[in-house]
Amino acid sequence: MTNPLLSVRDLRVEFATRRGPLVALDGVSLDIAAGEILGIVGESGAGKSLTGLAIIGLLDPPGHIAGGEIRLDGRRIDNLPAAEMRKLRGRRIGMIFQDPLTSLNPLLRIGDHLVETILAHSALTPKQARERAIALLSEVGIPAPEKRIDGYPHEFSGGMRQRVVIALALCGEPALVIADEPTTALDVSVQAQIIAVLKKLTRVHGAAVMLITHDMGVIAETADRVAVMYAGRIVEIGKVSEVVRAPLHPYARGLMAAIPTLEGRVARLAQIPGAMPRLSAIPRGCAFSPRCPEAFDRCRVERPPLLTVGDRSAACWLYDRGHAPAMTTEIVS
Amino acid sequence: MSKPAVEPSTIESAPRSFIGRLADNDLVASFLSSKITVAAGLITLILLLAAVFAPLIAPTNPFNPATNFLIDSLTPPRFAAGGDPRFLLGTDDQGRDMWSAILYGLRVSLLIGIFSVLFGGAIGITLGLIAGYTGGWIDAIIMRIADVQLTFPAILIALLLDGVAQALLKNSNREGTAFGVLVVSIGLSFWVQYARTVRGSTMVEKNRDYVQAARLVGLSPARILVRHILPNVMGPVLVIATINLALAIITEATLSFLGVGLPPTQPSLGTLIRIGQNFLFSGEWWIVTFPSLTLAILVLAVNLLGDWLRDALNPRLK
Amino acid sequence: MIAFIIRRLLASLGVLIAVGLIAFVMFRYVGDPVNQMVGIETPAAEREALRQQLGLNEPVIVQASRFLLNAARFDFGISYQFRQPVSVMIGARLPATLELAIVASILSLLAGVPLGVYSALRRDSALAKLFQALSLVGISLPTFLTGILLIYLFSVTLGWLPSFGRGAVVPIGSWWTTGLLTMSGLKSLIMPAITLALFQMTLIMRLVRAEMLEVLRADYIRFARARGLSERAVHFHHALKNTLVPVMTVVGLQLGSIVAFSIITETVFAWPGMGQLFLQSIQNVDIPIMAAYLLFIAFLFVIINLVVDLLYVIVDPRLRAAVHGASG
Amino acid sequence: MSAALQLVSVRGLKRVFDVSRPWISRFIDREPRRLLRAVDGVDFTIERGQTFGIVGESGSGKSTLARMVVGLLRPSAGQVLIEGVDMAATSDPAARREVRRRMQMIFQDPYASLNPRWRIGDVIAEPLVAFGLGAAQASGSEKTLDKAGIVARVDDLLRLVGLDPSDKRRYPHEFSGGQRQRIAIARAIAANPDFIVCDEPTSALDVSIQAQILNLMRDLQETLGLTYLLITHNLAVLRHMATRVGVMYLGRLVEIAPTEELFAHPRHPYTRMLLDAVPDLAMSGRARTPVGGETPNPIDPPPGCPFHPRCPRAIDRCRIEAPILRDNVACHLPLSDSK
Amino acid sequence: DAGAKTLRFAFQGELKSVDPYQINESFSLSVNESVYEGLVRRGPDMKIQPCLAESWELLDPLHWRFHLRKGVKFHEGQDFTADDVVFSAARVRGAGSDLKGRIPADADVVKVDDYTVDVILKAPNPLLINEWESWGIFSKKWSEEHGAMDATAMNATTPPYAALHANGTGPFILVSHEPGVKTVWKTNPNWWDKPRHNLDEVVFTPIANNATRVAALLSGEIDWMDPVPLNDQARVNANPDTQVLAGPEIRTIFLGMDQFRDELGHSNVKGKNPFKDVRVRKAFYQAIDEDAINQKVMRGQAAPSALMIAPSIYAEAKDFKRIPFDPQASKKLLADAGYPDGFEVQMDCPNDRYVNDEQICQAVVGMLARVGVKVNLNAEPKSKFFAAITAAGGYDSSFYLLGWTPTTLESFNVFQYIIGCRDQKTNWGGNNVGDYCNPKVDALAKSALQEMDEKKRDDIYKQAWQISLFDDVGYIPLHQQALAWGVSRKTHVIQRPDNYYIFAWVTMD
Ligand SMILES: Nc1ncnc2c1ncn2[C@@H]1O[C@H](COP(=O)(O)OP(=O)(O)OP(=O)(O)O)[C@@H](O)[C@H]1O
Ligand SMILES: Nc1ncnc2c1ncn2[C@@H]1O[C@H](COP(=O)(O)OP(=O)(O)OP(=O)(O)O)[C@@H](O)[C@H]1O
Ligand SMILES: [Mg+2]
Ligand SMILES: [Mg+2]
Repeated sequence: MTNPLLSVRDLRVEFATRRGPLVALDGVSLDIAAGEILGIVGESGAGKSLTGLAIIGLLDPPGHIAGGEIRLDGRRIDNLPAAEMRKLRGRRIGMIFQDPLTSLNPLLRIGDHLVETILAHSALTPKQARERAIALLSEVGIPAPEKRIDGYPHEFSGGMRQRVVIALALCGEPALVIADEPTTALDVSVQAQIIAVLKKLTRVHGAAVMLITHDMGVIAETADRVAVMYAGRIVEIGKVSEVVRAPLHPYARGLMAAIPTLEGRVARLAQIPGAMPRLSAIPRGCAFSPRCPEAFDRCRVERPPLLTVGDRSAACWLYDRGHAPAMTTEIVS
Repeated sequence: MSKPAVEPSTIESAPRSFIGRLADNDLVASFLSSKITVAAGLITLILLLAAVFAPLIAPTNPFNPATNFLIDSLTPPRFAAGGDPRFLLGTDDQGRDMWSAILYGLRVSLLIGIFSVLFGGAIGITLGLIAGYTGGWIDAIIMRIADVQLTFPAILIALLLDGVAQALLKNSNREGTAFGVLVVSIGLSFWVQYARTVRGSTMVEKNRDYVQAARLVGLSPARILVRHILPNVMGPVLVIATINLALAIITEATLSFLGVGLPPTQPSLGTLIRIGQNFLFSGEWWIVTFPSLTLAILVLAVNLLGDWLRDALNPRLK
Repeated sequence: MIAFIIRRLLASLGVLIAVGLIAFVMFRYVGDPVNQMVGIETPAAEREALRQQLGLNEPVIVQASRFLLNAARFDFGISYQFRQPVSVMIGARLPATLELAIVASILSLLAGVPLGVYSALRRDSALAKLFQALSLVGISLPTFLTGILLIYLFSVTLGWLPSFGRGAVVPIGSWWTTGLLTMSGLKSLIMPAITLALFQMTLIMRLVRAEMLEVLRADYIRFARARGLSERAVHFHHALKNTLVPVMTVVGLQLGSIVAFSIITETVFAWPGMGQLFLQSIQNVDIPIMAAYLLFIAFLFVIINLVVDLLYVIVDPRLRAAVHGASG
Repeated sequence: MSAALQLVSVRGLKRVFDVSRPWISRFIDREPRRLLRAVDGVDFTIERGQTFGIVGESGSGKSTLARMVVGLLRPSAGQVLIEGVDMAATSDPAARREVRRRMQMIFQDPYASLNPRWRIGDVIAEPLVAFGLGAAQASGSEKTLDKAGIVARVDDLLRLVGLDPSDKRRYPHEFSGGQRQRIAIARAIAANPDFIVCDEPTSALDVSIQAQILNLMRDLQETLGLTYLLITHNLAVLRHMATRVGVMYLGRLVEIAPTEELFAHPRHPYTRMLLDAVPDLAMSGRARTPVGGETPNPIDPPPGCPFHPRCPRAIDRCRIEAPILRDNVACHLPLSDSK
Repeated sequence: DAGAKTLRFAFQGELKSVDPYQINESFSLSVNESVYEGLVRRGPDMKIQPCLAESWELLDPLHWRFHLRKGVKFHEGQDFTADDVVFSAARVRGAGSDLKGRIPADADVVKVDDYTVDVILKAPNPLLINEWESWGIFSKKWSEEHGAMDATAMNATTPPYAALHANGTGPFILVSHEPGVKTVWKTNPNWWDKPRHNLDEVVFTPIANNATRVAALLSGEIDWMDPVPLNDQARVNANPDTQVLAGPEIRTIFLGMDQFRDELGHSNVKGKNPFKDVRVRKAFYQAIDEDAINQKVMRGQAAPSALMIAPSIYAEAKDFKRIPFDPQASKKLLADAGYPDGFEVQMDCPNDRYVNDEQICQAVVGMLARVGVKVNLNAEPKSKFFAAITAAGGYDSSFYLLGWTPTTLESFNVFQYIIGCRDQKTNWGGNNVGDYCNPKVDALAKSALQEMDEKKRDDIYKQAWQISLFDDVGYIPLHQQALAWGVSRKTHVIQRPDNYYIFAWVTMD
């Protein structure tokens, strides 16, 4: 990956609270190449959405980027003035939110949403914009778009609305689309349809997609690479097939084992004891150490950086050549 | 009994001191974070205390006609030319010490405010809970009654009710009935607001699973409403109550202007202002200025507290 | 849609009847009209005869139903005090009150909405906080005092504005009169309208602010930003529109209380409107006027409610669907 | 399946919601009443100690069914029998209470299922107080309502679900979602029920927490001999937990089968579709076949078999005649037949 | 035109009707007098003058003859004749009239010729024409044309013509009347008398709120208004363009006590009525410091009064002195009467009727408190106040404040309505709320009516006053209240103690 489209380095997001800053993202680094789907998984509150919002510059105060840098096409965008950043939004970076029911303004027609957005990003006439809107709708698989375009959001089902939302994100033909849990609110059968649309997006438009979800299944099926997040940090990042089959980080391993599968009934699911710590009480050292069956002293005092293991990276002292107990290294090989 | 599936919760369990918990409380913290709010809180507290302890603070009892000497009337405040050291803020046309009258008037105004909010709140919350929980035609009837009520603003109710009360309670004196009339009419004009709010929240809460769980163990609707739903719908009610408290005090003043306020022998702040406005042109400025100032400060402070409460209790505005 | 209107009208009719009945029962106790109709020297027998004539000795329910039946034909009887048909009197006073109330509403909207929007968009700015606090000052003094202070300042001290009355009015059509077309009429309107608007303005401003803050946190606003729409489009096309929908109801409901509050404003400014008439009628126990006024207020309220509901339906497509019964 | 083993038996359960507009509007627009058949004739039985799973898409009537089974919602028709007793038909209040005590429910949203104003000790004690079960069952003296007994029992329950007894003085907001679900489970088992209805108990939880809760439920089932009705839209969870499974579509059970069998040989095309739609975590290369269309509007379901518009195998008969559940599958052309 | 002189006049109440017969209320009577003239009128000195009757004579005590003025025309052109007088005499005693008492019901009004009218009485009445200035003459023809035969019957279903339109003979012609809003008159160019005024137009606006009314005067928006609240008089005088015209009015403000019931309706004394004891009444009297009330509450503008009639209309009033203020004596009297610790009683008081009425009552409450009597003040708007204390309300008051203007400008009126023993049938003592009753006083008063000599009549009244107010202390007179008009300095008005507003006497610079 020589020339990533998006490159995030050591991103740190804090919330200013009256008890001092709350570190919500700490040292997040990742790259996405054009045409690639990067999955981000992790438990609720791990910081997945914040990562997406930080990239598109929509963190709500008191949240703010407190360190690190974000580059798009090599240009730094984390410190752009608001007006500049606004120009990027929609045109270079698009974003889709989780809940299709609330992402659309209930008082405006679908067409109004689309035309407004298209006009904001191009020099088209309203009439041309409308034609383009219809084209976009049919592209995301809405039947009879020339009729549906004058409908209101509430007249659409959840799956349809999510397609409209995707169409809206595509209006400015962004190079990067951040999709924050685009299928969570939908039924399994519809989920598959939406995933198909996203995949087509990368194929046809060559866009990069950052797919945020907590569903490993969706990632496994859709993404090229995946980053696993835990308590505001990336604990493992690498090719999906590898991460799913043989996760390196003990958390990722626990996670994979905890997912029940269709393949057969086990007596007990493997479980990770305890719960993710609150942001205000993240332990020193490795954030996962209190729940980690393999933690050793160093884990509790020193924070592991992302260590390269093959063509993957994992933030775990187990993979620090010098200090790892010999036994666990075998897992890697 | 099986082994616990996981070890006991990891939440720190050492009980903290009351002060510690208080400092940690979001509500308290947001209160302390705004200087204006703290000032409003302090002022409200001072005024409340002044009202409660009026008999101890006030040099005279302005409600006792025997202690007001007509000879002393229209004396300017102590610090103004012609002032009398006995009267800090001067006297009114009856020789009443303004300072004492304001302290007692504050007491009356606050009592009216509090009672009418309680009265309106009690009716509104009860009806709102019933309407929201039962739904159907009971709900429809209650809401239609609310519609009728809305067409009678407090002013109209008070004007009408004053006559009714005096006709019905012929033999009790006005000093007694006026208070009741004001509380009832101001309270009546409030209940719809509570009822609508509570009804809305109740309709949301009643479908919450914790209410379903309570129904599963066979609790009666009344018990569910009181023990489970009521505490959870009180947040917005509290906000309305604060703002209504201020509104009630102002409304009482307004009604006093229309001649259905409290009798001049037991004046509220509103009555004092009503009396004082007759001296606007005559140079006896202190008769209207001090009660108005007190009223304005009280209303302002209570409203500011209401504002803060509204923002603080709204999780989405955090 | 028609069904919706009919349903609302039926409910409204119920409200009107209830108001009429309640009002009538209450009048029984407001005082004895006969006392006000004759001088103090009039002997008791004559008073009794008068009472008989007026039907005041009949059971309340008989009186009330007669009143309601007549009211349905817009016949509210003759004012005890003025010996004029109540409908004519109210009709003559109506323009004054409505003009005042509408101008006050517009004033409060014109000031309240922008101030509310501003203090929501710049929530933490000093100016917004100042507006917030200042707006409270407007409601911290009783209306009558504000009115008198205004008069003292602008009429007595500065001599800029008239202190009472409606100024010169010109008739429009056969029964409407307006003060909006003459200089003195406009000047006369300023102070009463401001006095009346002050309270509403505060209310609207705070409401707009609160609603707007809520709306600004909605997902669709965030999504609109994510699409790269300009702040202006986000604030005014998306947020403001959605903010004003709930504000509409409150403003509508408030028009009723504006009319009620105009009792005080009209009294202070000797504004020849219905509020003043009503207050006089209470003092004079002029039951026909009181009853007609209350019914009128109820009617106004009902109409406003209906209009607001219809506006809702027009503005909010979700409701439109519910009303039309379209599914899916 | 002998009757003695049947703890729960549901017969012809229906629930119709009237979602019509007000009568006057309907009258003027000459529009009929609009009825939503949320649950439309469901029959099943559950044997003691088993877990009966119900799966279906959003809006298929799962929650409505669950609420009717526990008695939170009155059925429009049909019966729910607990060991042959129909709670709705029992006039004796004591007997009703006893039936009620024997079944409890665990809800989907751990954030809404606990009263935010109550300490969790009180939350868990509420069924004990309501049913007059003071003393711990070990002491043998039931029906004695003493404070100490309740406290002791609450402590036991907290420990049983993996929490610390000292937690009982805290409020719900101080707990994580998984912990809240444990508390909800503790409340559900407080009155020693036999039967627990679980409406999507883990769908609001993260997978790592889901595993904890599912394990806990299993453990409790083993130690307390509980019977579950487990509702979910997650087939994998069902596969893991259920002994038998019913598949719901638009208010009807379209297929009932023992778990293994259902997953191995789905017979209804809809079941097949659901199975296909599950993302393939094992990355076995199984292609997902996105099915066209979405769940129809339940207010006016398609005529005939409600699934026919989305069914790849639909024949003319499907468009006219609604299949009934025969041989545990409601399809004119069940898959196994064709194979 | 530019030189037109418009008098802008404001009053606290509204003009209910332009038909003077409709309500017996001094404001409406006085204003309507500018349009409708009576057979007689009163001059600035209150003396009766000829008006539409040029002269009259008493043929015998029961027979009055009036010679009518010739050449007088109504505003709409009709000639004024004896027919109009006879018609009006019937109208004023007819249905809907509130002035029925102006002419005894049993008197006959007879046309002698076109310009002579006789009034034949059943009983002598020297005071017959005392109230006749307010009984304006209607045109018979006009009334018939417009169906204004009666002052409106209350239950009329159509609006009465005469309530909105007027056609008199007076100096001003009604231009428009919007009830409760505004009334406009213009000068009658064809008036029979030589106008003293120089006005072209009069505009009347009711301004109920005191502060607004004062402001309107101060800002020069009105030329004349009534009343100026006592508090604001200094301010009005301080203003270079305005002044207060103050003077004692003939209305007397007094306190009454229930001496009728055996147990007071609103008191803590049970089983007896303390006010039946003259010592208690006197104790109340002596507890009240009327001078303080005058100085502080009335700002020195009132005239403390020993009698219930103003000195300006009763020559011998100067011989009477108020019973002195003496709290010690008062306490002693109360103790003697068996109330050493006082008692508790409710006082009813209007709060929008008389000058500073509520404040007077408050002051009284304070003064009585200091002799141990606890008074619960019930101050209410006049509508409610009068509803309770009049006959219709069952004279429901134990202790009250009331004001009375003898419209005949003569003591008899007070004895007839206020002091006389109550008699349902004849309405004698009809406003004697507390029913103070001494037959001796009644006999004296009635005998005065037979007495045609004014001086002798006054002597009879003197005895009656002595008994009722000093021996019996039947009432506690307080003062004649102050009259206070506010006028701009360019407006010259003539103030009469009966508070009549005579537009015809106004000149403007
Ligand atoms: N305004 C805020 N103030 C304080 N903390 C916040 C705020 N917004 C988010 N957080 C915290 O930041 C952390 C990351 O939140 P984020 O929304 O990115 O989680 P997520 O991984 O997207 O979770 P989910 O799967 O629930 O969407 C959470 O612990 C959350 O509590
Ligand atoms: N009280 C009600 N009034 C009207 N319709 C209702 C009511 N409750 C449920 N419904 C409707 O009944 C149908 C079934 O709802 P139910 O909640 O049982 O579905 P579900 O299978 O539990 O869905 P989910 O997976 O979303 O929880 C839905 O179409 C729903 O809209
Ligand atoms: Mg998220
Ligand atoms: Mg459900």
